[in-house]
Amino acid sequence: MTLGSFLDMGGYAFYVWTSYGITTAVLLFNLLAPIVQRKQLLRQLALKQKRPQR
Amino acid sequence: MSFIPAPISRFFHRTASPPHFYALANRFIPWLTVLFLLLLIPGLYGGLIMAPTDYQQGDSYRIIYIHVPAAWMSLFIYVLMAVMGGIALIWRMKLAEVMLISSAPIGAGFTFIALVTGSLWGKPMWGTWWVWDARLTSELILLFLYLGVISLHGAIEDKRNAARAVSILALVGVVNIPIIHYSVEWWNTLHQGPTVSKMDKPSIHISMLIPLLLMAVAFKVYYAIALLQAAKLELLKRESSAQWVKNLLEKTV
Amino acid sequence: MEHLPQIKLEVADLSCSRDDRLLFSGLNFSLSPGQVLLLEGSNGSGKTTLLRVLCGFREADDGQIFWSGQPITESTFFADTAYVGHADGTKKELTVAENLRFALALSRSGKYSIEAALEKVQLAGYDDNLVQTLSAGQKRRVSLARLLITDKILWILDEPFTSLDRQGITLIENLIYEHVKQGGMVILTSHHDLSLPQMNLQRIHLDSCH
Amino acid sequence: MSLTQAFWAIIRRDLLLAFRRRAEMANPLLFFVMVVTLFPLAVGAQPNLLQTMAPGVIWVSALLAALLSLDGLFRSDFEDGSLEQLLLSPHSLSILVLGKIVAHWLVTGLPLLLIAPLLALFLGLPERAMPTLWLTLILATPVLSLIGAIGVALTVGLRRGGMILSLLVLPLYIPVLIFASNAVDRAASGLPVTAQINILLSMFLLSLVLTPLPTAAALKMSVN
Repeated sequence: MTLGSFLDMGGYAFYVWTSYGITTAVLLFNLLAPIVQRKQLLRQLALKQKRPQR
Repeated sequence: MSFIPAPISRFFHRTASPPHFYALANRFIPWLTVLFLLLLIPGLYGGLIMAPTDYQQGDSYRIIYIHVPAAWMSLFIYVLMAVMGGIALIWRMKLAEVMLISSAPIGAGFTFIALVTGSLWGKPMWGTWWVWDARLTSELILLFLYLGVISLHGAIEDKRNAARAVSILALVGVVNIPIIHYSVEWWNTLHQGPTVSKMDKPSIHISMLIPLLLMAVAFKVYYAIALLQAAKLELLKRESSAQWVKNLLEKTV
Repeated sequence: MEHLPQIKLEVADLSCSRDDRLLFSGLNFSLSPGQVLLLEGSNGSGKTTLLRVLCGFREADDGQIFWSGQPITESTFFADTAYVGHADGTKKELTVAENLRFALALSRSGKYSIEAALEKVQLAGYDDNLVQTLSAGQKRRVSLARLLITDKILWILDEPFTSLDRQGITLIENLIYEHVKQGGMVILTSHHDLSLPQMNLQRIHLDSCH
Repeated sequence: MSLTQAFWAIIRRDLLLAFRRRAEMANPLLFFVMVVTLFPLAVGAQPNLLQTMAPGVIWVSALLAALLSLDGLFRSDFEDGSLEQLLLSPHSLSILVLGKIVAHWLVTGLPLLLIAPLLALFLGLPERAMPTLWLTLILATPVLSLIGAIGVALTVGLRRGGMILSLLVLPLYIPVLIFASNAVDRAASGLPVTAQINILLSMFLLSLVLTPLPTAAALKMSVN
């Protein structure tokens, strides 16, 4: 089996690879979004803590 | 918690305390990620390369390796959310509230994937992007249920109230899911809708089945990782003024 | 109003926060028949929140509330407690008498009849007026009449003096005095100082409860 | 001050209130008629087409009318403090809430029965389907009120609860829609409908037993 025929998916390349692509995108988003937001939150909280307490 | 033996109850309380859970999550995430890759890579290899081409559907059937596990996950996560909701309502456990809320977007994500891949799988079969097939229709309704949970949580300002509301909603939803599912299935046979549920045939070849199961377990592990990440964020948001968060900040800065 | 002597409201180590801000913590007090508790504190100090926690509308973060030695959810607390809050709890499309009769259907009847209670709060003859035709002060009096027609031991009053004139304020003070003398209990918040002599009055200042 | 007395007192009070606000109460009914009227204008007035669509059109409109009327269920009680008084009563809140739902159904669900023959006439639904249409309305509109009550109880404290309410409630209405419109459809073709009616009946009983508790819990959350 060649790489070309693998990518071609028996003529169904568009359907198969779009499916896998969208799945990857959604799963990555749900994984990375909380990480990015947490980093931001931690940065904000750290800034708040450094500021002198009222 | 009177009917749970004291040591177990103590264990739960310790694990469920936010700082302890946060540290535990950090410890588990790398191991889970390794496990996920160990399942995903052979799953994908088996599904996309090893498994033979289907004599009816050609290679397009390879979409089931994500469609079917995603559909399973969408239901599994909703049921789990209802369980968390029950725990949150009965024992007032904060961690259960956090887990419930953190699960919702992940579950909605899987439902969305199941819908889109179902549509992409169906297009070459049916010649149209959307048919009112029983499974797709149920998934669509499930997506509405998830969106209801997410928007209700977003609309209520007080976080404890929001968690309570969402717990009630998840429990009501989970009672309704089987009713909705069977109504839709019955409605579908009635109107002679098309069905291509490959999974209903018991004669699936073993070389096709193994990658499917691998992918299903891989998705479960992914859910665990994503859930821990989301729960960490939610805990920080809720407890931002607690002492353990301050200690954490001092350590990182 | 034959109340057993062991009736008592006890609050132990209560704390409550709102939007991440601690309102009060480690709050302890107890209230016996014949006592009045006045909650003081600046705006936003958690007076209303405390009252709502006592009514069971809101959950405290920590601590317990006991009624006659039992947690309130397992006691007769809700049968024994009346609440008058910012909202009157009356239906504006119903008449005064209809509103009061409905309140009576939900709880034990007290020693005042509807007519007697209306006379007491100086609303005699208003039975058949729709509540929406009353002034704010008169509406408040209707909710006070509700206290009189039902048999409740503990009155929880949130700012009962707002929108009342001098005469109305004296009226409430007298009602409170009478209720307490007969073995009732009252918890209230107010900016106005109670001008009642020889009353068994406790004060809690919420700004200092941290 | 027994529980039954309190239950009837609530129904009586809410009916009286509905009578005093009768102008408002007619709105969902008018809405029901309006929506049904729109369909022939949108899809064309061919009798065959209308007749096949009639059960679905009537039931979708009934669903939307029920949804529209839901907002009034707890809104005014929440705003004027009556809800707090109910919560403080020693009676089980679930039962009191059930009283409110019964009153609400009598005012908003029952009138749909009266107007239904007119709509059936508009859409050319065969006469033999009328008894079934009535029966489905009697059995299924209470289910809509009962399930809807949970949604309203969850959203009554929100400033813009309306949109969220429909998102929460409409998916849960789907089984009712499927079986009720199918029953009417079959009756129109002269087929037996016992199975559908039995299912609707069990949905009614199930929701009668299961919904008051979460509604009460949700109201407590909203008052909080």
